[in-house]
Amino acid sequence: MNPLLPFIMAGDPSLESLPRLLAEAKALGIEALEIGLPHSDPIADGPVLQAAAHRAIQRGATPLRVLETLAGLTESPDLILFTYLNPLLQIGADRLMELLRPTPVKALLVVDLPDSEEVEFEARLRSAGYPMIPLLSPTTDLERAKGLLERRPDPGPGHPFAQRFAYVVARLGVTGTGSATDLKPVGERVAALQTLSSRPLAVGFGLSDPAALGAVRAMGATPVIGSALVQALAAGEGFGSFLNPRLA
Amino acid sequence: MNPLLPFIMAGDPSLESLPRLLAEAKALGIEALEIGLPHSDPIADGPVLQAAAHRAIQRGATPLRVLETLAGLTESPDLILFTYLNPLLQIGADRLMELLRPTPVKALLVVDLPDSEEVEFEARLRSAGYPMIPLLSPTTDLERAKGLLERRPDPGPGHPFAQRFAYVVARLGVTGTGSATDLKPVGERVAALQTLSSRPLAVGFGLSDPAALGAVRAMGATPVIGSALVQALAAGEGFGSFLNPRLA
Amino acid sequence: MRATNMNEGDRPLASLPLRPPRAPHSVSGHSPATASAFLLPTRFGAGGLGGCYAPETLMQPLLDLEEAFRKAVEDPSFETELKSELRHFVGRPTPLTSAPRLAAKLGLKALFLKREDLTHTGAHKINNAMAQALLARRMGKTEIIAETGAGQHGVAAAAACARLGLSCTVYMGVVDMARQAPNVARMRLFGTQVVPVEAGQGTLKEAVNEALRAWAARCDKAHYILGSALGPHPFPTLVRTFQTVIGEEARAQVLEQTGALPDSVIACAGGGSNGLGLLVPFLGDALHRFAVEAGGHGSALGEHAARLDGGRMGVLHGCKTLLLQDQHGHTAETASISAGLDYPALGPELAALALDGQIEVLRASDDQALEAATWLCESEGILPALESSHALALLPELAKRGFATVLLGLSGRGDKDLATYQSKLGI
Amino acid sequence: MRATNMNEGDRPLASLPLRPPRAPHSVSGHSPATASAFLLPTRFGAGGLGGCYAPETLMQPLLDLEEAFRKAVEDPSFETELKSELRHFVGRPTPLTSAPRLAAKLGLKALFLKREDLTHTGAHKINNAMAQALLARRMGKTEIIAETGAGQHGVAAAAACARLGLSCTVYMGVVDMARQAPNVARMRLFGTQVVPVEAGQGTLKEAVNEALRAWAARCDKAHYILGSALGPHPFPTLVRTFQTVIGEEARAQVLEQTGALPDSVIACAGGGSNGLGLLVPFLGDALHRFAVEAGGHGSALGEHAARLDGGRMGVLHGCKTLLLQDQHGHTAETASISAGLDYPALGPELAALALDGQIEVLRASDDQALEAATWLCESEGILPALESSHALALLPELAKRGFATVLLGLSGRGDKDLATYQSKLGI
Ligand SMILES: Cc1ncc(COP(=O)(O)O)c(C=O)c1O
Ligand SMILES: Cc1ncc(COP(=O)(O)O)c(C=O)c1O
Repeated sequence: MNPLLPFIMAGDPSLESLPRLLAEAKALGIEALEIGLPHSDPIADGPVLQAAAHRAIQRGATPLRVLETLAGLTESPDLILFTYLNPLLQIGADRLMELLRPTPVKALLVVDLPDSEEVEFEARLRSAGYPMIPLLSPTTDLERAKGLLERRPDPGPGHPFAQRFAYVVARLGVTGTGSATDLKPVGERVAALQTLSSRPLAVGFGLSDPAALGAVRAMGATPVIGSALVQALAAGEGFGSFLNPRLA
Repeated sequence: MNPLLPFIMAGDPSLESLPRLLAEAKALGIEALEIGLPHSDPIADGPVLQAAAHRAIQRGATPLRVLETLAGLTESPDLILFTYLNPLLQIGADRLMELLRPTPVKALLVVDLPDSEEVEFEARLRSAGYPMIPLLSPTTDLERAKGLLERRPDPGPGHPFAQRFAYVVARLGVTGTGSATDLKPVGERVAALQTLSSRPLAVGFGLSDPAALGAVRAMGATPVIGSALVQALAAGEGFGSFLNPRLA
Repeated sequence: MRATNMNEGDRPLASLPLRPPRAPHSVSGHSPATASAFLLPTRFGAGGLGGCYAPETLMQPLLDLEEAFRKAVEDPSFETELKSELRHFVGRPTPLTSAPRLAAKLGLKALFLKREDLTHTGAHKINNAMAQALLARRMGKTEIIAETGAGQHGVAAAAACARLGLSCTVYMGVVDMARQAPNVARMRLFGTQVVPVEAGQGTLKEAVNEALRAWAARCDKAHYILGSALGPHPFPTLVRTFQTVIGEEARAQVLEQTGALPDSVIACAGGGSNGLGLLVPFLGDALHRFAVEAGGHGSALGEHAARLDGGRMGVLHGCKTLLLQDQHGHTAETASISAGLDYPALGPELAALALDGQIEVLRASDDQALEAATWLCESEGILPALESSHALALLPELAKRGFATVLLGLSGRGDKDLATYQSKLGI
Repeated sequence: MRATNMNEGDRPLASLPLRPPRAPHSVSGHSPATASAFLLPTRFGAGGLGGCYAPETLMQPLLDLEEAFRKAVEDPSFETELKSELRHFVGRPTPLTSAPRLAAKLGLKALFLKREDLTHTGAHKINNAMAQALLARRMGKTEIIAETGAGQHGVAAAAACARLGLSCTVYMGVVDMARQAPNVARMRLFGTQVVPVEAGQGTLKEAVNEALRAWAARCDKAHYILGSALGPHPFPTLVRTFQTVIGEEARAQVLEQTGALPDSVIACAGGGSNGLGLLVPFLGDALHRFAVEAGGHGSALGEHAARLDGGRMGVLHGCKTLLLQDQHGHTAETASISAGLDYPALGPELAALALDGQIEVLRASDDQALEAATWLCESEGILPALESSHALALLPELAKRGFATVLLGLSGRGDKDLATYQSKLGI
């Protein structure tokens, strides 16, 4: 089981440091990593990721420059491009596939794209090897979850974690460290989902301290660490020094 | 024919100087004089008399103190008490008659009392020797003027000018010097009124320079000089020095 | 969902209860008919309040006005004109809003608000201003003069004049201009000249003084649109006649909504135009009628505008009525947080009805009015004018006295008072 | 004068044209019915605009909302409730005012103003806010979240919440809070918490971002009352459905007053709620329909909010529509003197109608809007909201093009904009 799924914001602290960060992650044994594409209107993000996106945009981290920076990188975990839909739509499916091909991106997590809305766009990306990661939230009942998991299916054990997992949102609201999340409900949710499929699950939103990460691992799921990591990196802390104590 | 009907505001410049002013007026040969009772809301007065009333009130020139100051004065022209109704109503007809008896007041000019409104009050004052002076304005047509003159009748040649005259307002608006009043319309008005009765007429509102006063005299009427005189007195000019050149 | 027809055009026509004052308080021994050239009663009640205490210059204009008024109300084309403006421009009929949450909070069974705050320009003043502007146009007048306190009458007159193409000058005390600044801006946007009146305490009384003076100077061309049920005859009758549309509507509405009359009806009273407008149509009914004056910040002369207890009979601005005055017959200073109630004289018809026991007059203090405004805001989502808040402030008293169903005249909206509410309530 | 009966109670009941989007622009190939759990059409026009681009957390709340909406509009008791509030609280029907002096000035034969400025709280926003608040109450929600730009939707939501006893939080950009300060005070008086949004340019877009985030955190207890015809399905349909009462009334009124339809109908468009509300009921008619966007102070990106020419298809705030954006798909800055039009996306249904040739979209600059406001003030005595002034500003263009009878949606009153009018017009 993948012990940790870190999230970083592309371009924060800087685009230049991104290749080094990714290499460091790989060296730490990180299998997959979510990389956020900074957006002007991150409606699902809390203050930490809003601010990180804002800084990154100010420093010129446009979608194209981010993808260019990723092109050709080999020393990197598998990447999940965490993004809002509009920048992808503006690039267009064809060009996007071209841009993704030379990068370590293995899947997309498009926060504001339900599987019903851009069926053709999504299908083309999927057949080009870029599946969309399903998101399940506390408001998603099991019935609905089943449909979501079916319509964004697990490509199967032959595929890397980055393309297989479903993202389970631990609490209502937006990304962010916030106050300590009560993990009991998400624990029950994870258990229920595990009866539905054997697909790997990641749990995110509000996780930061090692105890919480451990609790998620105890559920048999991969904890996501996002805002806390971004905040630490922005504060100048080293990637390894922050992640090491949280790696199981 | 009475050549001039001056108006002064009781209490302005001061109540103390009032007896001296009246004596001076008498010495100048002034037969009758309008004396204004300072009121809080002088709706028929322009800025000069408003300000004079305000100053007088500030200095304590209440109706009672004014009447007390006038009591017993013998060196004075006949006085016409120029006033608004409310202070008289508050004093009441009985008390008012008592207060007036020792003064040189011979008649009342109550700016806001049409003859229809306080018939009993007015009748009692009239029978006590205090008739109300009728006012005729540019908006009073001849028909109405006739009625007004009848309902506030001339007591007859045996009576002093102060009790006999009717006041012809020379122009629309309120008291005040203002711009030079065109005297042609009021001349026609005076001529027409002179065909109705032989009662003395005074013409006022907006008169100040000797030429205008002379023009009124040429109509066979008595010019009233009010705001200009009050302004001169307030500016420290002597009563005689201001009136002398205007006394025909 | 059934598609029934929501169509303003189908609303029944407005009734304009344009009729002379009611018999019980219309005749007075003080004013022998022989002496007055007026044809309508000029006096109210047993005490003969009202009258026409005007300088001679204004007498013929007042006689002309009465004649024009009498003719207009007999003329179906005036009715048509006025109804059309009231409906299509002013927004009449205004709703009668049931306020269940506020009623419950205050221990009442039911509370109904007559929503003059929803009229164009935001207060009942427009009913009268538009009617008089139409009258002025019929009289061939091209200029309008008006006074204003809260600015609502000034804004209403300014709007009516812009609408009819009449030029308009409004006199307003400098203190009122400061505390009702939004209304000054609104008048100016409507092309009206607002003349600051510095005299005295710089409030409504001085504005009326100055408007009367201006009218005397321009009465050949100008009509004076007086904004409350005060001044010399025929103004009190005119204004009241044009405002009873409030009560006529409200009475029909409450009957229609509940099948019964309320046990009490209440309105605030400055000069008395909205008070009479609401209450007069209920005079024949077996219910309690209340008017609320400004209690200001104290009970000494000068600290309030409560004329019933604080005033004596006197004459100001052309009429005889209850007047706050000193022992010399000089008008007293007044104080109220609400510019529209900050006036030393109670309108003569309202004063007469009070003295004759037809309407009970109470007072609410500045602080009570402020608090009452928050009740209505928080319980019903309606921001009342400070004037109207004085009526709201008496609701607990009515509940205490056992009244259960109350109809309240919400004379205007509180947008003009936002600065006061903000500073006094710390919003 | 005949005493006919002026009685609000006799007014015909409001029709609530609560029906799904019209066939011509309701079906889209982009959204296979199989994938969506929604039952109402989620897309508009040939281009398939709209949709539901929402984070998963909000999907179930949106599904629940659609279901509640569908049930409510089928439920006569909801119709009764809503009609009652619209009539007795909001003040519907609003008048249709003929503006003959302004028409003459601008060379039109006739001009009719649909007077949403006369609604309670002063703009059309209350139609939707009250309807959604009632819906929220039916859904058992106790908290309301809303965004606001001009503050009119915020005030409307605050009023509706106070009236129904719901707690309310409104998100508002700090720039908008400054330029629409009176509305901030009004919301607070109604007991609403106003949360300043500092992000970005501090206007409506950021307020929506923050409201969506707040809703995601509280969607178990809170309903989000979106204030314009935008956002994820079902909001555009919901808001538009609750606003077509404007055009339904106006259409019946103009027919009743003139016996004919006008040759053109025009409204301003921020998100598009008043535009759709007025124009949709005229879609089947042979006349010209116009919507007016904010031309701001220039034609470069960032200097205006004119999405039709300036925008490209994109997704913001849950829907696909014409969007002002840079080449990276980042939302562009916008500029307009009117907070209510200062938004980078045209509502999807309005954009679809524009692209499909049903509605012509024009723009008016800040300066044109300011000047147009003075026309209405001076010619008719009505102070328009800055938003509505944008529609007024295009009247000379319509006259030039040969249109003679125009019906204009006066979406709100200008009291909130007094400070801007004063400083820009030097009043
Ligand atoms: C909203 C409102 N209510 C009441 C009043 C008081 O006047 P009246 O007693 O004539 O109704 C005013 C006066 O300006 C006002 O603006
Ligand atoms: C008065 C007024 N008109 C128009 C608008 C624009 O919104 P919409 O396009 O949704 O009607 C607003 C928005 O706040 C407004 O307040």
